[in-house]
Amino acid sequence: MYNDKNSKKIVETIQNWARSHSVWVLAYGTGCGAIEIAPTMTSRYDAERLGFRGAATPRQADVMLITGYLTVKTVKRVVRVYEQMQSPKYVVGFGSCTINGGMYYDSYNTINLLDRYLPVDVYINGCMPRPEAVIAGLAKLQQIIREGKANGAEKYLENLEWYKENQRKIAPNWIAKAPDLNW
Amino acid sequence: MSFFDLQGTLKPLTALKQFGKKPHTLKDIPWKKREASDNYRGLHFNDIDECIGCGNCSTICQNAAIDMIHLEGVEGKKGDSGLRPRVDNGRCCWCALCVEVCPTGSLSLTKDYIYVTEDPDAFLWTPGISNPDGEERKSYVSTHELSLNHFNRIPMPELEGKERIKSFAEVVLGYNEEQAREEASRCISCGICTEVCPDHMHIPEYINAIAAGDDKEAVKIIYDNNPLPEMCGKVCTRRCEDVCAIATRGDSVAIRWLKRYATETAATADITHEIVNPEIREANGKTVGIIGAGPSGLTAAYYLALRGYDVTIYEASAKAGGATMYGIPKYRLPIESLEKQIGYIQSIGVKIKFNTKVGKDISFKEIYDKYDSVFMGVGFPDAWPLGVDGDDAEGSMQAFRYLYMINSGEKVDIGDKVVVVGGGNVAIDAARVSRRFGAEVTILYRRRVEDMPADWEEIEGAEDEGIHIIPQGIPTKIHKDEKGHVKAIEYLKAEMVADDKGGRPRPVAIEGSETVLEATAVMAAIGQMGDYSFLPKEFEEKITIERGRFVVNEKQQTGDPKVFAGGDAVNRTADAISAIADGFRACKAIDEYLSGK
Amino acid sequence: MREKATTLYLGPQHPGITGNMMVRLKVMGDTIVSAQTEVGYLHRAFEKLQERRNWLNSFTLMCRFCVPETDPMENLYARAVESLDNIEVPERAKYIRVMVLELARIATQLMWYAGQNGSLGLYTMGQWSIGDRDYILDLFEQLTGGRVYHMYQWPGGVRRDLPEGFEGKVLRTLDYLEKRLKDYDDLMFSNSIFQKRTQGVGYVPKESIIEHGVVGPVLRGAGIRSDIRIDEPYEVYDKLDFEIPTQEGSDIWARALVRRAEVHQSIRIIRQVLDQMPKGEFNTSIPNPMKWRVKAGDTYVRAESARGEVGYYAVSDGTIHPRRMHLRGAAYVHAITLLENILPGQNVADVSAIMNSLGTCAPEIER
Amino acid sequence: MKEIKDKMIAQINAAFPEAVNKAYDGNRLDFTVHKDAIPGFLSHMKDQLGFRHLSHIAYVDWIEENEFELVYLLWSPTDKVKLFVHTRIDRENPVMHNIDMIWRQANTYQREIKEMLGIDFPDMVAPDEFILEDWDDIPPFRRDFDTLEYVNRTFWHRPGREDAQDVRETISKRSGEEIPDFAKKYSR
Repeated sequence: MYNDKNSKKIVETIQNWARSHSVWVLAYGTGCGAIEIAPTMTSRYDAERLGFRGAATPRQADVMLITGYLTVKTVKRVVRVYEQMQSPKYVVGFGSCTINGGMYYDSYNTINLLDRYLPVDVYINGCMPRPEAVIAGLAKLQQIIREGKANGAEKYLENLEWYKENQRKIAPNWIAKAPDLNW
Repeated sequence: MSFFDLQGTLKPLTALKQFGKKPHTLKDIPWKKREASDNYRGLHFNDIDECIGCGNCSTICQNAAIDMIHLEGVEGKKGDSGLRPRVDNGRCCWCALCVEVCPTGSLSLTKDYIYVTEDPDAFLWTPGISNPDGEERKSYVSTHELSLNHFNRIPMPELEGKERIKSFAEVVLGYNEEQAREEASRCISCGICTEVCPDHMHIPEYINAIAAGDDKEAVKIIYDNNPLPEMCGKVCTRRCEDVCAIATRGDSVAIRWLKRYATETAATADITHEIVNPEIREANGKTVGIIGAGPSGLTAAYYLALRGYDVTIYEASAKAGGATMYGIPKYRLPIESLEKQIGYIQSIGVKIKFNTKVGKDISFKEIYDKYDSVFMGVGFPDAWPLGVDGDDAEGSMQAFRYLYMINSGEKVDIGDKVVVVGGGNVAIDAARVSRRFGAEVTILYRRRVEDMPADWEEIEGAEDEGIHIIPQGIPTKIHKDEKGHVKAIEYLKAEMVADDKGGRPRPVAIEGSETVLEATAVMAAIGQMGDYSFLPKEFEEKITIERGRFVVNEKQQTGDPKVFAGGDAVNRTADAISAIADGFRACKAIDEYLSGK
Repeated sequence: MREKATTLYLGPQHPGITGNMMVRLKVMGDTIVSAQTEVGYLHRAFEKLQERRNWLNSFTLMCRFCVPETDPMENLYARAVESLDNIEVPERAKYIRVMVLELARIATQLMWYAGQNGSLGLYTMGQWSIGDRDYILDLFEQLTGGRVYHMYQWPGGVRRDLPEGFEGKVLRTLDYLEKRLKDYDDLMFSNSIFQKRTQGVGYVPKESIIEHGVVGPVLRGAGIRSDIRIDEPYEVYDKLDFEIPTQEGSDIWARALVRRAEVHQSIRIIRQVLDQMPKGEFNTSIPNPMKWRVKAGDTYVRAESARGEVGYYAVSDGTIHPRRMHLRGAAYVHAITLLENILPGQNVADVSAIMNSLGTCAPEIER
Repeated sequence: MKEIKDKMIAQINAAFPEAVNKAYDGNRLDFTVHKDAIPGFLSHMKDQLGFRHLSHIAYVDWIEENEFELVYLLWSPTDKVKLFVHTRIDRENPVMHNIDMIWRQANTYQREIKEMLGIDFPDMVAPDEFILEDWDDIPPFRRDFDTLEYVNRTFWHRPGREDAQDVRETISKRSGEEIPDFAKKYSR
């Protein structure tokens, strides 16, 4: 029944619509921006009314917020956590640091370009983005989920070798020790 | 505590009283933008027309977020680098330091803060282009008071007006070390000034060296393309200061005084030699003859000598320096200072033949034949006469000649009431010199005081010394007494009439407003002119003269490829720094010409 | 049969951990046998970066040291540079700084209210206190132009004067907060579950206090009246009247009471500051930042943050770049040796609450 | 304050004649001590003179003098005096005495110093890694470690900004000014 093209499309549309209204955010504050997640999620801004709520573990989560800079040590954990998450999964980059290194562009311990290590669906401008901007970013994420364009996870699988190579460049020992995509 | 604590169980339940209250949730988000506060630090905005592209924002940015880029439709001009900032929002931290240091105040931050996209390459933000409507949403701005730029110049210590007129002691006392460091620290090192300097001196570099406490390095940098820097430090027309980035909202950096400070640390010719430590190339056997030891001739000579040429200067007067020696009063440029610099130039092997007037003591042809190349820096030795009735009276003279005579140590009888006609620096100089000889001095000028071409500092200095300025006065006649001596000067009052062609307003004499001013001497300071009688007829074809000046190409070369010219006799600006620039350019061209490159 | 110890990793991705860090626990059943803190997930090498910046623009990094409470760090940097270069700060600027510091202290304690209760399962408190904290952030936004990263106190004073009508807004917010604090008391301190989960838990023995260099509310919760604001008064704290609350229990409960009392004291301080604040300049001019050479020397300044003593050691070698900047964070000692020392014997379920009560702030530890 | 400080200086000088005092205003006491004397000096300060609180151990790399400097920052809660204890360590042979039996939290500070500067504390018990993980370059807080160079080598910068121009260069090119090499270090 699902096999013909049209009904597949209809099912996908309904799926995407449903997904966009129930986005569970992984509770992992990787950097500065995590401080604005608390107001975003609580009474004043209340992102839950849009369908965003916290999830304690990667298995339950749909979206990972990279809240700012990532140190080399964290990148490894983030990659691991990302790979533990189940598709469909999305990544949102917060602020300058994820785009081009931000304030820490010359720090030996923070990566500059997040999209070299993980597929990023939406970037939010700011250092750090305030809750209104965070919500705008999440709304944008919902929009692209609905449009079926939030396909970061597929991109990751397609270009796995390239991502792995980049990850290996900053963490030679660690990635070698770790089994790929098999957490 | 018992197992069941009644109060501890019930009290928390009072939280239920919140039930049914209106929540404080901002429900409009994200459908409506929430207005940020009045000084919110959001996305950048830049007023493209006001910005001069100094790049100070780019320098202060600790995140290397700001690039200076070329924008379509923005062209560089004097006082504008033609570049505009572009912010990488993948670097910016919205600290707004770029706003705080912007000298023009064109850069600001706005209330906008939402920018969301899937494309990581779309975060390059050209303020003012990316948000043309940002003007209305400006929030974090830097006002004159809040700016981190220091808009007020360190005042230059000067002699009091009353003290000054007693002697020819230098009026400007110069910065001390602390003042110089502080003044140098105001500079933002943009380098916009270097473009308008005729000689393109390395201004940001030497000011930075002064700020860093490396005065000797500063002197060395200055001597890279100016062999008479102390003279420039005292009397330069300093067009650099007109375009100073700081001057857009405040006083320009005292570039001239800082140069003066740096060069004064080289107290003698020997010390100068030691500090500059010039690299003199081995003699290459080629010779260059230079006519006139003015700034252009000395400059060409100095740099040619450094390049290994055998240089000889022919000078008509007893001292070198040309107009800077004879045209500038000693309270502005002490003779020792100039002699020190010329002594240094001589010390590297430049030969100067004094009291040798070309055309009289030696013919131009002889020089032309003797040397591999010739440079003419002959200047404007003559001055225009006033050209009114009674101009031939005794005591009516040209201000330029007067200064020449005073500077050569001659005595000139000017009586006790002097009227100087003109509004340029020569007029002010003559007036202030006369004042030092005890005369009461009046300056008569055709236009308004603000139209005077003289430096405003000079005008102020003259007024401090008790010199009276009569603006809008057109001299018509000089009255003579029975001995043929000047008795008075008659002038018409003038009104300013706007020029139809868009030029500056013209003075038009008012009929019947004749006024007579008593005078014992009248000095005309209405311009100088050249004397080219030394040039034999046979050269006239090649070395052409147009409107009183030699015609040269961009390399200072005349129609005769062997002959170069510079200084007042060539350029229209007729100041020392232009002459130095001419000499420096000519040196490079002569080097090229003779080495056959 | 002897039970075997199991290793548990608390973090870095864990909803209960305070920031991006990790505690490696060895547990026997529910009881912790040993603990080891692992940090470094947030190391950005600020101090190295500051050596590449100049004296002014390295101040923008300061607020990032500890994200929940940014202002004491800015204050430290400003005071360090001022003491190196002998800059006099106008009186008004000092008052404004104290106001900002105390507002930040309240905001941090409200954040702590949420964290402490969140770790014990009382999520209502988080909805309240973080929502109310936002009103303080609104004040900051109006004053400084930024919500979290204020970049407001800089060498020489503060960047902008108070906006029109700001005092009134502060007072209104304080009134509102005072009303809300009563609700907080009802919900939290009267709550028997909260009492039972905190009393006697996370006990810091007296002998550990000196040995571990314990500071701030943890120290005051053990009955020692020590606070940089009175020990080594900075800005205008010596002109203000306030109390240093202490408690005897040295457990989570005692520290919670200390923090609760501190919020009230901060409100009291801000009221006095607004009352006494003189008119006049709020900033002294500093040299052109690109050519600013600070006099050579070294200095160590300290301030009391909501978590305890923070200190800043600064060295200048007379160039335009700082030679060495070194921050001592309050959590630096609490979250490592002290935590490792007091965790054995505690219940796994309490680790998060204990870390919250010690004022753990991961970005401050590794900088 | 001055009397307290003078009294302390006298006491310290009596107990440690080699310790060099430097005078400062306010509540700052400043001593320079040989590195071998540090454990004894510090425990004397703690037990006899009331400097019970070790606020911090700061460290500076004086690469020009080929030395590391450690600064022990002590605080006396009773007398409200802060004490700076400076000591220098040879950069070629960076070994220092452990003091974590005097103050336990010194263990943390020393772990950081060991990792960031490469100073060894032979009798300190602590895990090898502290903040960094798998670090294979020279200790990063040494002055000769160039962080930007490391970043360029290890990470990427986002392309697209290559059209940036230098203001000074643009102007000098336009006007034909030739800036000599020795002057360039003073350009901004």
